[in-house]
Amino acid sequence: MPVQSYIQAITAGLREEMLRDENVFVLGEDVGKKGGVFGATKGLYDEFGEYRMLDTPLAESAIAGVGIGAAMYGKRPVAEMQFADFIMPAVNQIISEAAKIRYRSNNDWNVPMTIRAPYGGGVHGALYHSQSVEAVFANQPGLKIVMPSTPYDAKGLLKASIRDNDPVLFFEHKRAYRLLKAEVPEDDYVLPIGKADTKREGSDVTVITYGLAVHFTLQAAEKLEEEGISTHVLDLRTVYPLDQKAIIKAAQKTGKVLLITEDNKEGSIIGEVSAIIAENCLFDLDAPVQRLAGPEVPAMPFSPTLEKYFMLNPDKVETAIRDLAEF
Amino acid sequence: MPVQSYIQAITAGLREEMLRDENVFVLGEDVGKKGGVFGATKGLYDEFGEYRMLDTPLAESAIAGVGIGAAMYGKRPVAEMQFADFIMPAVNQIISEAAKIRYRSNNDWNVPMTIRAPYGGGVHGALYHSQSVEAVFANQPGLKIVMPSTPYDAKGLLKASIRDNDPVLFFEHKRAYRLLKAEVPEDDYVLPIGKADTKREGSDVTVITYGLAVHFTLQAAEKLEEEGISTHVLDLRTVYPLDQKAIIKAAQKTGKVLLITEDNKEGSIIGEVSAIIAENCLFDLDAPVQRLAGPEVPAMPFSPTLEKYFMLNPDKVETAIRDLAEF
Amino acid sequence: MANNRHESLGLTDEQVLDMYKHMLLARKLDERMWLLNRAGKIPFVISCQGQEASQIGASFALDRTKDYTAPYYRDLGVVLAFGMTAKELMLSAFAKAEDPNSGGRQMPSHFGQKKNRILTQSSPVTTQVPHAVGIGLAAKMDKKDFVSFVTLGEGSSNQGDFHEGLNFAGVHKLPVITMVENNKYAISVPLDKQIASEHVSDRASSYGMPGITVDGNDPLAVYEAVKKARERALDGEGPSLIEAVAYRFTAHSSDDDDRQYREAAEVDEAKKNDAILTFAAYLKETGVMTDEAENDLIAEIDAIINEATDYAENAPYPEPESALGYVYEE
Amino acid sequence: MANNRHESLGLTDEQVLDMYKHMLLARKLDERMWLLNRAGKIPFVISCQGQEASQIGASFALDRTKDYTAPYYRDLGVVLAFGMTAKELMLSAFAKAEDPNSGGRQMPSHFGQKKNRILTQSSPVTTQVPHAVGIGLAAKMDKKDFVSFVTLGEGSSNQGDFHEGLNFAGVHKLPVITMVENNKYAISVPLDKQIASEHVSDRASSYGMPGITVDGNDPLAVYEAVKKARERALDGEGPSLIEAVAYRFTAHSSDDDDRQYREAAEVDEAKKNDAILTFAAYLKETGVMTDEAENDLIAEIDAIINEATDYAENAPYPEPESALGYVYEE
Ligand SMILES: Cc1ncc(C[n+]2csc(CCOP(=O)(O)OP(=O)(O)O)c2C)c(N)n1
Ligand SMILES: Cc1ncc(C[n+]2csc(CCOP(=O)(O)OP(=O)(O)O)c2C)c(N)n1
Ligand SMILES: [Mg+2]
Ligand SMILES: [Mg+2]
Repeated sequence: MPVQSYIQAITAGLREEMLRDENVFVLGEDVGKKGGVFGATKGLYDEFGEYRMLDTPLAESAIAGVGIGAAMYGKRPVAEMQFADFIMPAVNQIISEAAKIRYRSNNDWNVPMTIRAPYGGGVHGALYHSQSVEAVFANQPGLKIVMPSTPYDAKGLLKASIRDNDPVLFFEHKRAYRLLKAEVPEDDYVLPIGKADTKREGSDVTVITYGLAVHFTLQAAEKLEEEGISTHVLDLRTVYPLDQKAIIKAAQKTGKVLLITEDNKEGSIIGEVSAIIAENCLFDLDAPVQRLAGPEVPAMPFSPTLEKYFMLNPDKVETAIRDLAEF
Repeated sequence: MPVQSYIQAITAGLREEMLRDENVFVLGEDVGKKGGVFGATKGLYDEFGEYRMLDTPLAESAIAGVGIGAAMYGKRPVAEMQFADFIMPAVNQIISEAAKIRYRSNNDWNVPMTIRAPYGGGVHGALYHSQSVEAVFANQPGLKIVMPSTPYDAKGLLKASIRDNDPVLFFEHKRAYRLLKAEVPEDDYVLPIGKADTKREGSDVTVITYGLAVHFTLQAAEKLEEEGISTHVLDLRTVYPLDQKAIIKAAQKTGKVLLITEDNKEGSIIGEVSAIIAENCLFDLDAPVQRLAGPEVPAMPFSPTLEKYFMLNPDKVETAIRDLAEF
Repeated sequence: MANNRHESLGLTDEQVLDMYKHMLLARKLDERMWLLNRAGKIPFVISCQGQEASQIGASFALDRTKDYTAPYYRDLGVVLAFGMTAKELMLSAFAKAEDPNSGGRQMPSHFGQKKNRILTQSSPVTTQVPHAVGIGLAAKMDKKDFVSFVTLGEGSSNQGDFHEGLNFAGVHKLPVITMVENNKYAISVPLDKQIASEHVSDRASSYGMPGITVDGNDPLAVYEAVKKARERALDGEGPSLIEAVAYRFTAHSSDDDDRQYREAAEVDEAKKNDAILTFAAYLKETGVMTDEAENDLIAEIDAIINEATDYAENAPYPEPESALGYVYEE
Repeated sequence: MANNRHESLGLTDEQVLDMYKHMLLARKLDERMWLLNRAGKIPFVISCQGQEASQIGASFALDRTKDYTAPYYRDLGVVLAFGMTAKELMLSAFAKAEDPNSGGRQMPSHFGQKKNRILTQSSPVTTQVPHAVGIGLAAKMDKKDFVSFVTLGEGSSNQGDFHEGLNFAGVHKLPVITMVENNKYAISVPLDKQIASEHVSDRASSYGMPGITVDGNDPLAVYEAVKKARERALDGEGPSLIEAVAYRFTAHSSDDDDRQYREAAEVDEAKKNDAILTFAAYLKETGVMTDEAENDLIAEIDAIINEATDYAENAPYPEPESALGYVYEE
């Protein structure tokens, strides 16, 4: 199996789906000739032509809204938001329209659209090129939110998202793009949306997290193993709607749960995870459910001292796991 | 003290602030000559004139964005979104701009703006005139979200919001407008933003909730009192950022906690409340933290059978409290 | 005999009579809904009254067997012309399970019916514009010979989605026809507090497309404008913007009281140009419709509406638990 | 001696020399930032190069002691003209605590400085347009005699906020001047894939305001257009839209490689109209600037930039914990 970076896996997944189904097309800013500001669509403009790799005017509400229209017709658009932070002008189209079209039409119409967007910090992107925006959408039935943590997951989940008959928000960690490399099968495979994945078996502390934080957690877990602390790691993969069964099982496994997000804490995805545990596993817990998250500030600041202070990293994860293990 | 309806209390609060400070002005759709589609600004156009009760073009992003500009200048705009559901086109201005302006400018600029919007269901408003939208914004440091449950609170909190030097989202339950009537002082008073309020003392079950659900809960609590079940009711009042201290204290008081929202459950405000309790009160709990919420569907449907099925009511609250009391 | 205008537009007598029939059906259905609302039988009405000529004139210029439409809430005329029946509309007004628009999930006049290529509509205004552009994009990508027809009110043309959608269509020369139904008010706010230019159609030049303002009370004028726009679109020349100027005869909706913000005299004045009257007069003057035919038509329409009302009133509501279905693919 | 154009615009020799000085300072600062970036000393640059004439021409037509400005990220020239210093800009480039724009919290070129009435700017494009309209609204409400000046790129003019903001200003005749700096590209996407009309200024008629396209390489032409717009605004005649056409000389930013989407020859061709060269030539031809004066100016600017760089490089970063401050009023 060839080794691919996270972004290469995404490009490969996109390309395979475009070859498989001619209704699949990409629209977004700079996705065509330039191949995307991160290069996620590199080479695909030459291969598939202008109308399947469409450079749109600079207008996110139109990118989402035109995608919705094309999807209602029967196309399978993959809309790219250049940065997750810039999805905000499209919120009305996503929440009021994409999420509600199947329901409001009583199953007459549907929106098989994927919206890809790079999220996350640690890349000197400052307030508006670092945000985790999933919580804005994680209360909207009709939407699915997928956030892969590895190259393998990224490809398999992207392909599943494109084939899904409902709208999927697909958030890719931009620091993972080139940082993470792993073996990725060349053959056609899809991974199930809505299912969490155990990334590491362990018996002392359960960490439930997603996205790049999975990588940090696995790094920390490896170090802690040497100290004799065994960490169980559940990767949510789909952060909305959550895989309740897997969460409950993972929490029960060790009785000590640490939830991690790169987002600021209050109102983030992991609050809901904690609530699911509080509802279902109260008597299985040996320690309060802990949360490790960014500070309560609007977004990640730019200056290196400030970014470092805000951003999650393996050391912070390690400390949090150790503290919980020792509880 | 005169008895006022919830909406009369809001009109009175607005008027007092407009008289007190000439920088306060209102902008929105149909707020002027018509006095608002619910009548919240009735009479104020005649009293204050066009430019302090401004009918804007039909464009919510501009309503928020122009308000932000005026606020940065030093005005105190009160922007009205005709229905909370129609705040979605303004999300970019609210999340990317209003919430972040003080932080990103390192305290150089600030946005003393209030955004009022009627939310909530049970008024035959269907999907787009019934939503609870607070969860969309409840992960954005820089914002405050106030959701009053009584006429008294509505007036005191609205006045506090208008005087606040940061942006406040002020969600008014549209069914409360005429349903709730109570004594409201005629003199100038403000209530603290960021503080929850005990609406009823009790010893068996703690209910933590907000908005119209407080009213339903108090009705249910009264009935249950006859059965010998004593309910403690904490009204969040400000749903973001949450009053952690009050939540912890209320949870500890009875050890049995029921969280209630009119919103659908997953990703709603009460998930965060549950997480705070799970973090802080694990060993004080006698039962799992329960949540009563709407079903996981995109929004409240129209047909009376469907609306009734979705909408919260005192009976549903009563049953949930009794179940928990008997746990 | 009056000047026959429809022949020169290529319309037969049968076709213009059919246009009138649709206009009248829309009007009478709408009137019935108000009666039902005032009688407490249906909770909400939002009207087409005053805009039927625009809606029917436009629809008849389209190919209603293949074009797509993204209507807005006043477009009772458009959806009737595209094949939705009076019965289906009454089922929606009564919020009954059989309502094809939404199974009673949405308020009335939130149209949608896939088999007739009527896109599903929400309440937040103007979101349908980019959707219609997406349909046009699909037509271009797949080299299909249909057009996408989208409508909205003049107030709604101030939303960002109007600008973004029309610009997208303009840049890619998509087969999209946008018709703004300018009825002079957005709820209580008059035209001059909504837009600063004289015509909404002035905006077309921003998007490199032709823009035209037509008399929305004249179904033939609207027909002609939309027909031209459709030919342009099919010739690959791209989108068009049409502004049909009419007047809203009713309050904004059954929840509104328009005496709060406009004079009765203004409404009365506008009603003098009611197309239901003027087009009937035209059809009689041109010998297309006799008094007898008109009476038959009215009787026929009354019967249709009575039957639709009875059926819908007696039809069952959706099962409560059905509220849980169709959030995702099942 | 060449035709003296500035006198007839009411500009003194000192003023045009000062304009040139600001243009050159902007250019040289920008060039230095690229050097610092390529040397690994600052993480990010986004340039004004090619747009200095538009920025300085416009700024000098404003009253920089009372007008407000909502600039966008390329407006190094505008903020210099409004009073931000080279040192302050370098502090921002190095993300140091003393940066007055954001205390190092934002990327460079996210301008903002209350004391100079420069509104704070974010990254999502075009959000500043409604803000500037809000400033204009405040001016009208309080009957103040200042104007609000807002800029953006031509690609950004496709966002809904452009439409909503300009329409609002048009309806209420607010003292707002919008200048679109059309540099032909939005990152990689050329003008004809962004807008379907010939000029961005064609959009003015949508909003009932005058629109004009001027040569953005000619500071005097831009000066003249903005001056007129300002007079109109102060006379209560409302907003104006100005499109200043220039060219982006650099890649979009230090993270971009423009060879992916445009030819070097095209860039070279555009640089022939570089206003730094042509305006210098004009000043010499009209006898305003001697070669010696030019050399002095260059030396003066170099010294300013060196000092600014040294200061900023040695200034402290913000304290890590300071990341927690100023979320709400303290
Ligand atoms: C985004 C949004 N904001 C506000 C509303 C509330 N609203 C419903 S209709 C309407 C006025 C629409 O006016 P116009 O576009 O002229 O259409 P008309 O009703 O006159 O046909 C308003 C403000 C809405 N539906 N959507
Ligand atoms: C809402 C939003 N979407 C996308 C981006 C990413 N982006 C930054 S600059 C830019 C191009 C802007 O082009 P233009 O408006 O022409 O300004 P220029 O950079 O050419 O001066 C894009 C797409 C953004 N900053 N904001
Ligand atoms: Mg209207
Ligand atoms: Mg540009």
